[in-house]
Amino acid sequence: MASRIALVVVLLLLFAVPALAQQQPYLLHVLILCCLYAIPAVGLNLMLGYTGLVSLGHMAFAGIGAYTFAVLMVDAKMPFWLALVLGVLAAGAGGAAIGAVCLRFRTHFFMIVTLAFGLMLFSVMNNWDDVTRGAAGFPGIPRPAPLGGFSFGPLQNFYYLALGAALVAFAVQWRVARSGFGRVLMALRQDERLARAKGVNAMLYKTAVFALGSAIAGLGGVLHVSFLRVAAPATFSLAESINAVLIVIVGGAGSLAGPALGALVFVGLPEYLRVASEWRLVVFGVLLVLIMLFAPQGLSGLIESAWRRVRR
Amino acid sequence: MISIRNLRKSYGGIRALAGCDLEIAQPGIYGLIGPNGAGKTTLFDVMTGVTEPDAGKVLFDGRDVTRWPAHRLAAFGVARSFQECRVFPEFSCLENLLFGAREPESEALRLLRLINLDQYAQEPAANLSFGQRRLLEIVATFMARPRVLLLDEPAAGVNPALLELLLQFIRRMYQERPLLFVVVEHNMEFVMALASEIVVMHQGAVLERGTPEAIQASPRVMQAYLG
Amino acid sequence: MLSAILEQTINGLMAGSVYVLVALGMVLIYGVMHVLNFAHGVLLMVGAYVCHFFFTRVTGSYVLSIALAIIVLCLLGIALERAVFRPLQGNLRNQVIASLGLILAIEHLVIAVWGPNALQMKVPATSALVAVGELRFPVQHLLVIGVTLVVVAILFVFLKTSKFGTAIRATSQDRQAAMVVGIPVERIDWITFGLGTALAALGGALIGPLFLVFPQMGDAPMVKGLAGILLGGMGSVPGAVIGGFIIGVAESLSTLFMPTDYRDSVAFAIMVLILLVWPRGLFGVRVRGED
Amino acid sequence: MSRLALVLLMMASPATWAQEKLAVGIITSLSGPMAAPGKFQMNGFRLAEEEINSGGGFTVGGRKYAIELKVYDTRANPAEGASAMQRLATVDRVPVVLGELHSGVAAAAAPVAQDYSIPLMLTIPTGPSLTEQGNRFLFRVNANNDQLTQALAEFIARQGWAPLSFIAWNNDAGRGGVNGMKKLLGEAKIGYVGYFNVGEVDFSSHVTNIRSQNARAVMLLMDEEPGSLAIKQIRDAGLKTQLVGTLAMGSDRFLKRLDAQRLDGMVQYNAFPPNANLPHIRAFSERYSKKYGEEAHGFAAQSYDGLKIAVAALQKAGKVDGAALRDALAAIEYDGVIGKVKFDAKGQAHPPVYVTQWCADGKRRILHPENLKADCGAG
Repeated sequence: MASRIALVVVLLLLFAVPALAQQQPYLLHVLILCCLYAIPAVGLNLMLGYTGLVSLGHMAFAGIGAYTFAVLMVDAKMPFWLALVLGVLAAGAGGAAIGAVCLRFRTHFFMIVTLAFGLMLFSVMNNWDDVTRGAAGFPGIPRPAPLGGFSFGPLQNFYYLALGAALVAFAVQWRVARSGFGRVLMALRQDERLARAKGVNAMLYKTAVFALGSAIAGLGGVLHVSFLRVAAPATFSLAESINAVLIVIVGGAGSLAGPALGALVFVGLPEYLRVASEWRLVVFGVLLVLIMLFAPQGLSGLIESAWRRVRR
Repeated sequence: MISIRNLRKSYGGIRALAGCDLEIAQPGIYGLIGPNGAGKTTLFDVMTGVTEPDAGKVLFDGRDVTRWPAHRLAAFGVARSFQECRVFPEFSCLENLLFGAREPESEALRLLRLINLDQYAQEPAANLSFGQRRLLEIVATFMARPRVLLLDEPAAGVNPALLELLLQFIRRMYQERPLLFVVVEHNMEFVMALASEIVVMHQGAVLERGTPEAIQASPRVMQAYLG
Repeated sequence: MLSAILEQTINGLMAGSVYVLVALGMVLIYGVMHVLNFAHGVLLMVGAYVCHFFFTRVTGSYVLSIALAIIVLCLLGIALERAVFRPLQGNLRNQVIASLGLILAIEHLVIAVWGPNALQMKVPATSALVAVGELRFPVQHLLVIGVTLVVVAILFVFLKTSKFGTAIRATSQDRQAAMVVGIPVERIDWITFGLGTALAALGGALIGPLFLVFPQMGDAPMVKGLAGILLGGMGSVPGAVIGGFIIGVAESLSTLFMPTDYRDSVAFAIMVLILLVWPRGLFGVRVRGED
Repeated sequence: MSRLALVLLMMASPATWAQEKLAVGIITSLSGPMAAPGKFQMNGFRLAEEEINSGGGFTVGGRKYAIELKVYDTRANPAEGASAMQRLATVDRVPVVLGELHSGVAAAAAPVAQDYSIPLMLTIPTGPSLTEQGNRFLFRVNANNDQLTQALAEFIARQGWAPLSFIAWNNDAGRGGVNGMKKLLGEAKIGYVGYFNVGEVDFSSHVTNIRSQNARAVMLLMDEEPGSLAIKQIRDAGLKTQLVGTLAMGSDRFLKRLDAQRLDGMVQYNAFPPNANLPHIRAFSERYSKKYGEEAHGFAAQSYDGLKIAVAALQKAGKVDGAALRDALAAIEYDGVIGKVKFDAKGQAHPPVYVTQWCADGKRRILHPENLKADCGAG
């Protein structure tokens, strides 16, 4: 019951932010970035946290969505919302196709093959000049068209779009986690051979979650480039894919709030701290190792155990 | 119900199955015994779609299921337990039973009471002792209402008290719903007490077949074991 | 065209040698501890920096600097094994993610300490040119290939004959069986880790003078080394050597007939295709029932 | 420390008393692969800042100001570029932002600059598309890829060096340069194109292909560190092909990395020949080497001019306001260290682009522009 109240309070707070932070647009900007980094993290959490699939090329699929969206919007002059849906579907399709290949491998092999596909997709984004405008980035991507008088240009309004999309992603995650589909995913993570012996078509379920995770990443990618108004390969590089893993793990893999906590810590903190950047990443690296050693359940695990200790 | 025709399977130089043939017509509890390396577990794995044979056929109720993957066989009504006792550690005992089950929750609770694990219904399976986990695994196989149930060394690592409980449970389940049991086992006392018919395997093929009493008296079986 | 193919092959062997040194270290550690250390590339980079430090600040002799770098990296490897990889034994996912954390920490620690700019390592002895037919190569070029082949040979003899070598092979075949037979498995772990990191240090020290010493130098060799390991068959030491060389040569030859901006994709495409067709790789033996 | 004492202390120190501090935004790359060029950029900004402040600051609308640089590291990541720009606009409230290295990050910072009507003055990114987005608040001091390659392409065409092959960074600078030359010289004249990732330094396979396609000349689109290695590997492999370099390869520091006979005859475009006997260049080079103990670099000169132009425009605008500054910048004509700077309608300046050539004795001669033609020792 307590967690339900906490959820409602957090939601109210999030919706009230634009009003509270009238003269603080930078806070809105940071929160928007947190949402935009949390969305792909939700997709990865479904794969890594619930199903145990450690993909090291996750942001490359966000890139498929982002660049499909950019080409449809700028070159094909398609309306924003249609291009967004097609971008997300493209990312999902890419996830299904490439996922089906990667999922023929297990444990170590799987990780390395996802890393390889991530790098291959990056070089396509970086080199295919006439479509993706290559390394200099794909400029001129517009913000969403006004929806019944509600324009998404100003920061507060884009914040609601980003927050709404993040809530959609978390709702999908919540729905999957509680559904039979989610239960099968968790079974696959615990003991794939036993799950198969109990009638689970492992390949089908894992491809489905790979596609779903990539589609959600695509949603994050589309809004990311729409917010920045430019699509650049650097946003979908191997380093960003490793960041996504870091966000999921620090937040708490396999927990509903994990991606949100991870994104807040990983994106929000440095924006505000602005500490010298080499040391920031040294700290994050060491933090990751310590979490693996002492708190594999990440922040949400720590909070849960602390909460249990308080209640008892 | 089951017919195995001329199954062959080898790992590198080792011929695990060398032309194994077996016909089982109607439900019953069959014990599958034989010295180590006789090919028992390999036969098991082939019958449950875990490994593919090099040659030969497996038929269930006349249908050729040789190349079927494990999940398709499970859907077809073939359930199994594992030699190394596999349960979902993070799921509670109840959740373990309900996973992929064709029986309602009430049946799950009834079965838990039968093996007096009902007070652990909400407890994650990881917290149980090895013997209790073994019982939980076997009980879970019944939840899928299988037509064929293959038990891979169910007695291994289970203390005598729980063993007796396991024996009673399997007999009771067989009375409630006669299905085809195949039990691979080294614990002679357990399998002889449980099985109505014994199949002896040796060097990848079926050596002898008969009632427990006949098998215990057969010189060929003695010779195969003592070498 | 023929001389171009020959020259590209030699280039490929040189690049492949670095991949082999990285791959050898990783496959040994993987075999014994079933740990895939993604931070191995970063250790190669640290090896190059340590060698550069000794060469420019302490001793002028390149060979002594290499030896010192190997010793320092050996100790670092053992420390990492005890502090990070030992406690995470058996939990594959957490090991990999911990090694990703190590990459972040170590790479940016070097940037913070040594600065972001590339360092140069002028080793007069090996920058002389040697002619191979009408082609000309700096000595360092051939030194890298030569030293790698020698190291591979020594390693094979060590693994096949010496006491520790057989203990390492036994532990990688079956950890429990090795324990039962009285092999001090935990000691073998940190010896292997030390040996693996030493190989990475050697790789870094060899390519330092040929190119530049800079924070990101270890990233590409690590990924290509991985491709080599998989090509050769996960866990097979000879496989890693052959796989590493094949990836190096294939990459160089690919520049003859393919646009070079997709050069990296060649190594990965080969890896994925081979694995699809022959998942065990060239030498890998599928362990029965391996999940 | 009681409140009163603190205020007295503030009053006492003359520096703060005399001038108000004016914050100016700087975005650059202090870490990651582009950290080396980032360092030269910062050197240029710091030199300009020091000169302005030590000269007693500057007056805008009757009030005296000293410059304070607010520097943010964007790590070649577009999201960090937009965040830095957002913070500069709304937290630090700067009237102008300068810098950036990576075209992708500049493209992410530009729209935010327009949102808050704060001019963004680029001093290094060369992606031509940046100034094509109709963003009235975007200005670029340095020449873009097409301008840089224009003079050199004409020179190469006149020399008849074809096929021209390339070894180029696989990023915005490298690919932009290759595409620029292809547009100007035509596909037929282009030979082998060897791309490599920023950070890679093994050019052996490219050298082999250049030899086997017997290219007449090879153009190196990269910074001086990998550039020196590429030339070493080309000459070590016994390749006598004509070398064509880019921006940073016309400096003495570059000479120190190699030696004269390897560079002899190499031609390169150069936004800033540090030793040319033009008064404004020579003066800057001396001040730069006095402060940093090394030879001046084009990136530093462009950034130095950027900050100086921003201050001059502020003074002309008469008030510390983004929109007013934008109009002043659009109209300004400034004789900077890199030459005359006048922004066109799209905010792109047209600084002179020099073509210099290495002489056998380690000196350089200026081949282009015509009016500055000079023999060895002037480049």
